[in-house]
Amino acid sequence: MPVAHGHPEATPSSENMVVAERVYKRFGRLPVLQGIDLRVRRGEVMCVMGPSGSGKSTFLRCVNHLEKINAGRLWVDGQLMGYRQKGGKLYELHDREVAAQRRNIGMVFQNFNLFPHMSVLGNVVEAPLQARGRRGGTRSQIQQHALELLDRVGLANKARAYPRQLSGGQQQRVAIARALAMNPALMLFDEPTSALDPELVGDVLDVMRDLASEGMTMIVVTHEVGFAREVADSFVFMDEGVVVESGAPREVLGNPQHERTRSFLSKVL
Amino acid sequence: MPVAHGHPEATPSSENMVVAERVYKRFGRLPVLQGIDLRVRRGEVMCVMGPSGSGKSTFLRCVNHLEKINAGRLWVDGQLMGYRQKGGKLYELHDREVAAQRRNIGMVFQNFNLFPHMSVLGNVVEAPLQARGRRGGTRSQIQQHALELLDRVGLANKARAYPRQLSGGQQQRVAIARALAMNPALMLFDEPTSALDPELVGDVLDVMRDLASEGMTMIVVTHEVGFAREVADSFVFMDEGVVVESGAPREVLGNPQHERTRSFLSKVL
Amino acid sequence: MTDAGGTVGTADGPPPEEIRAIPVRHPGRWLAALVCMVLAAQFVHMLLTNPAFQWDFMFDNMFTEPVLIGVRTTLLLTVLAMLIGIVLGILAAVMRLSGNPVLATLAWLYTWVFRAVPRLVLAVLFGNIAILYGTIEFGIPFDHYWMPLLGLEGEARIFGIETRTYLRGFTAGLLALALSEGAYMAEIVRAGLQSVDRGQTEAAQALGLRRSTILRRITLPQALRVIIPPTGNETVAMLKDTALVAYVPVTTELFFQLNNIGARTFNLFPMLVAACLWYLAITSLFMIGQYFLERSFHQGERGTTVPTN
Amino acid sequence: MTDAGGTVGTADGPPPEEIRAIPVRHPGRWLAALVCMVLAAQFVHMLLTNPAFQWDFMFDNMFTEPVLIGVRTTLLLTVLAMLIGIVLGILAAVMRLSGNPVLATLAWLYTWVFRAVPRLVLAVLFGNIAILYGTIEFGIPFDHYWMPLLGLEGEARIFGIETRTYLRGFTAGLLALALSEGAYMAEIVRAGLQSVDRGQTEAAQALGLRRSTILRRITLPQALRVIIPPTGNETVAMLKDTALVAYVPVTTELFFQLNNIGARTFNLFPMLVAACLWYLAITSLFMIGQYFLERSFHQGERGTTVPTN
Amino acid sequence: GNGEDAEEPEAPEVEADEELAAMVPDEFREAEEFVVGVNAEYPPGEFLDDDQETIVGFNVDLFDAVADKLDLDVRWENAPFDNIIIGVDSGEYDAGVSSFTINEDRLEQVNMVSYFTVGTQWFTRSGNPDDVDPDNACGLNIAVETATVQVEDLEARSEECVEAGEEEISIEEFPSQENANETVVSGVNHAGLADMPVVAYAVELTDGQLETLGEQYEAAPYGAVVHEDQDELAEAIRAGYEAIIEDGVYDEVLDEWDVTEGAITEPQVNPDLDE
Ligand SMILES: Nc1ncnc2c1ncn2[C@@H]1O[C@H](COP(=O)(O)OP(=O)(O)OP(=O)(O)O)[C@@H](O)[C@H]1O
Ligand SMILES: Nc1ncnc2c1ncn2[C@@H]1O[C@H](COP(=O)(O)OP(=O)(O)OP(=O)(O)O)[C@@H](O)[C@H]1O
Ligand SMILES: [Mg+2]
Ligand SMILES: [Mg+2]
Repeated sequence: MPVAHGHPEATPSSENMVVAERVYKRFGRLPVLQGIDLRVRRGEVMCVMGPSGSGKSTFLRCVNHLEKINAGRLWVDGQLMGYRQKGGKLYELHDREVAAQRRNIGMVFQNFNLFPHMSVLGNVVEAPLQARGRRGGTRSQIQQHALELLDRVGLANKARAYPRQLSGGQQQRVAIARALAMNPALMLFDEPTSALDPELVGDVLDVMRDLASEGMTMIVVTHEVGFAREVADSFVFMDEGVVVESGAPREVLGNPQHERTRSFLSKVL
Repeated sequence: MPVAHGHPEATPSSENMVVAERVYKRFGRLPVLQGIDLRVRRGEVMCVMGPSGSGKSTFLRCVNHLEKINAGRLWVDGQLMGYRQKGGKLYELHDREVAAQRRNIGMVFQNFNLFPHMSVLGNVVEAPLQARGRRGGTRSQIQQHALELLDRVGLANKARAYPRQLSGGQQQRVAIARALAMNPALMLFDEPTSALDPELVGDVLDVMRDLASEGMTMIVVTHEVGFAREVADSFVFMDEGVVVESGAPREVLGNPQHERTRSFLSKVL
Repeated sequence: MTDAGGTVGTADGPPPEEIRAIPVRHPGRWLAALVCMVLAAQFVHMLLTNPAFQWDFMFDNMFTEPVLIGVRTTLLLTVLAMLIGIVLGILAAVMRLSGNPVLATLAWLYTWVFRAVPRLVLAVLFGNIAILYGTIEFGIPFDHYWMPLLGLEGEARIFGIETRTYLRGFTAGLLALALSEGAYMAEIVRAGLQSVDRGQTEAAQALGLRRSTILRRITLPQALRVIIPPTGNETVAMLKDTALVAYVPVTTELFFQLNNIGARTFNLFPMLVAACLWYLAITSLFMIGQYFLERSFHQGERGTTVPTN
Repeated sequence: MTDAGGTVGTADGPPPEEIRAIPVRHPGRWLAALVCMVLAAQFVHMLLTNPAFQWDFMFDNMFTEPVLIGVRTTLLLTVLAMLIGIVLGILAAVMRLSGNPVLATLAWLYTWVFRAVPRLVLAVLFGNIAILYGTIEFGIPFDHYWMPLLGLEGEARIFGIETRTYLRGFTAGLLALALSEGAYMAEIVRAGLQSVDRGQTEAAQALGLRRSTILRRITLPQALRVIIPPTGNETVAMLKDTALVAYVPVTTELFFQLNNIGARTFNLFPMLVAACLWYLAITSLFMIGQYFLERSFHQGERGTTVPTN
Repeated sequence: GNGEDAEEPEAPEVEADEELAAMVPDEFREAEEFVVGVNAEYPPGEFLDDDQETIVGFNVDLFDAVADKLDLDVRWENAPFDNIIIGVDSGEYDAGVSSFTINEDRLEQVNMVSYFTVGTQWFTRSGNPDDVDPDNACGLNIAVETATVQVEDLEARSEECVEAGEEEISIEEFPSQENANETVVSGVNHAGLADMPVVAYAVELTDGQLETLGEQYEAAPYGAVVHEDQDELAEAIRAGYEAIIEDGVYDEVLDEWDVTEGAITEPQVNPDLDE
């Protein structure tokens, strides 16, 4: 797989779902992302690994514009995230437009972030109901879809429960159903299984595998080496805000080129 | 290992750190623990596994009296937790006495529960400083000890940071250091590594291994099969509020007798 | 140690008897409670036997028609002023947190000025607005200055409201109270919004919800848990501050009416007690409402209580 | 699909130029801001040109010695009443959440009664406590009833305080305000404590901290984030409510002094403005204090802002 | 009174009269001071001097003279109007002197000693821009202090208006006289009415913003208030007023404050108002 270097004038080709070009991100003085170049093709499942603090979560948050990047460019589905480029100048997008872009991207957080004041079903139908004007679908259709999603993650019987009545594992599964409810074109997973019981990890990975086979593009930050090996089309190892090594999962996992990758993987495997 | 059945008149022998006798716990109408009988010897490391909702966390919370059990008895270090038995009657202990009992037990939560308004060091020294009158030790000694503990979990350089400035993995390690700060006789871990980066899991398990070799008694709810196999002296599989199977880790993990254990382990391994 | 496995077992047979432990005794607490109760009993006893209260006179006068009209006015003013105040407060709080410096400054100025100015003064001001502006006029501002500069004559005003006619009485009083309340509510709503974990906003953003929707559906409902109790305070305080509209003047107001009876007859004390009883009754009403509101918003929340052991 | 790996790369060379995007325009917002600013400008212009204000007269009278003494009394009363009120409020809130039904009921009764009774009435009552009790006496209660039953004569009272001598003036006014404030603070503190995640209490309990320590070190400090803004409100409201001690009477009080100048000279309006200016100044002082307090308690917190995009 | 200030009249010196002093009940004679409640916001009857402490006014000077006669050491305590009656009731104050008009209802609650009469006077903005006629005020907004005799006066007039088929008078009641004055100055209300001396003083001090309207009418007595159980004290105070009327101090005071129209000759305890 060829590694693409600085190509500031490149436009995102239609075969790529995500294109990151030299993405920099600082928090105050702390540099967190230091020039990420990365492409995710349509239907591709990309797994990201890396030590704590390497910027994996931050990168995902940049992809759906929860964080504004400081330099570089980020396209999702051919659209520049958060900006409109016109005559060499960048214009911030209106709240409405950013929201529309984000609706195309589902995200599952490390710490769930379920809405505690809504039932499980309420959590899942919230976004589709709010966007109903644009997408159509009656309330009961949306609910039906939500119940199907809950069934898929094994929680159909918990639709009326409130998040706090669920165990950690159950909460994370609701979060996944919620993210899927908008039928996004791209899914971002930030350690989706780290809070799940091992028994249920398999179920969730099955759901994700299904998604992949239905053509869903996914970026998955995970330390499930098994999943990466089986499901991922590409594998990225990050450290200190840069992509250290990337390629087909079997190659990188089986024969890491970099010292840092090697030492990390030796502890994980 | 012989399985001990209902022995209501038994007194806790001094070789046992934890003795649970037919412990029942309900939440409202929902039965969560349905008669747990269990002994943990001094210096023993017990690993507990089980599907989500099986009552593992609830059992740990009963051990240090965060939840009051509905029936049965629970001794830690020879003391009945939360009660004083006198003439066939149970008297609730005073807040002060319960606190003293708990100081003997360290607990690491599934979701960290660090104090967000205190620095990392502040989190670790809080309990020892508050108990100073009883245990002695100057403020600087306590701080010194806290810094050593932070060093042990690889976070000496984060002593002045606030919890929110840490990644999830770092937060959990602080929580472990905090629980160790009171030099407890018993440590309860509720999925201590589930939020840790795989790279760091090893370090933490090393710390726990050290603790074990220093004679620390531990109950560890975990899905790290490797850890259970290597470090645990005994292994318990729970489901639906009862102990389904128990014994030496290698035996249970290698050759589970019960159908439920088998199906669970097949997914985990 | 590695050879010492634990002894575990699964229970069978009927469960052992339920634990019914004798609770910890807190003699100090009970003593304090006893003292409080004796004090309260003595107080009630004094109320009933003290001639200063003149219960007959009080009951004769506390349900007369003007007083009942006063109750209505007071209730109406309280509810309306609070409603307008809450809307203003949400607006100001959102402006304050919007990150937009102009809006934030405006909201801050509003909060600053309207919290500092006493309601009494606002009532006097709004009752005497004519002292400041004879008419409130709509048009292009500062016409007296720029029209002559352009060589124009006359006034660039489109229409005017004779303040003396419209901005008086109930309306003026309501406006004074509502504007003041808005400034207080702004602080309360701000605290409420700030108490909601940022993860909630982020999750909502990630779902593609718009800013206004997030506020309406995610942050405000969760903030309510924190907003409701101080708002209850504000409502109870407002109930009694409506008495200040006497300075506008609005005289069909509860406290004014009762006080008036007292001043006319030199029998003030029983009328003050009557006012307290009315206020107690209305406050109880509000507190019941607050209880149900709080309960409905605590649904699904993981609240805290002071640890009981 | 399995054969289509991603294309990734590591950047080298200098970083690309910083993103400096043109922000979204919000013409509606700007218009609203403009309207507000024009209104404010007109208001200030009116202030300066309207003869009703009589600025000279105002400045001549707003810094006289009695007024300055009034400022001191008002400040002192506000600060002391708030301090006592906060302590009472914490006590009542903890009692309310203690799970002990007797304590909870007592706290609830206190909140109920003292929020409902207007401060004016409390001030009158505490100024005229003699109307209720001639002396406050300590001894065995209800002696008039049970002593005769036991065939005893006399009174079972140990010592008494002549209320008229001790409970008057400043002390009486302070007590009235503080007791009232305590009831309001109870609700605020309760909301604050309830906003702290229960996990915090559990973690502290698991560490073997005692109930009182948990309150002092863990829950209260985290509750402060939610408690401070409404307490700021209460302080600002109290600042102006100190005017009610005139009913005790305490006459060395700011508003009373200014009002009196107005009454004497038939020039009330400028004196009301003077009161506003004084209150604005003191409120600003409080707001600065609040700002720093809030900042220090937000340390390490993960607060929310209304999403800016 | 106040020493240096030349603006306000000085209170005359009065010697104690032992015979009168003997009429005062022991509890007051033995007390260190005789506390009188006053609402010092009603010039020239009673108000605060420039120093914001000393309470001055003709009611004050008159009672000071009475107290001197009775050999009582008066401490004036400034309090809101409402509070004075409660204070007298509770024993906080030994008496209340604050331009209290005597009426039947009040006599049921307290003892009142008459010592002065005041008429009602109308006033409006200078030049009477709204052409207010006190005898035909139908449909106008009239400002008045609450709980004064003038409220009843206006209520009667308003009823007449209604009977005559005209619009009723909009009676704007204010918690204090200065608030009422303020609204007449600002033009919010068309006119106001109050006790004569108060109006005269207001017209003088508002620099020509206000003017009187017509003549004063319908005199009502002012009374000093004491507790309903203190008949002896009331009698002593009555005798005190009588004594200062006899020795001319009374006229001297009224003269200095320029309110001689209200002088009476025969102070009474709880006078019969129907006379
Ligand atoms: N809002 C923020 N403000 C300041 N620093 C931040 C913020 N968010 C993240 N950081 C810092 O950025 C760095 C990268 O954080 P990030 O959460 O992206 O790491 P990560 O790779 O996801 O780690 P983990 O595996 O522990 O989740 C860390 O050093 C973190 O402390
Ligand atoms: N405070 C509570 N109130 C009501 N039900 C509760 C409460 N705490 C736990 N439960 C319920 O008790 C059951 C056991 O919960 P527990 O947290 O002990 O399970 P667990 O084995 O730790 O699961 P996990 O692996 O998901 O953490 C669950 O069904 C849960 O919903
Ligand atoms: Mg992360
Ligand atoms: Mg658990």
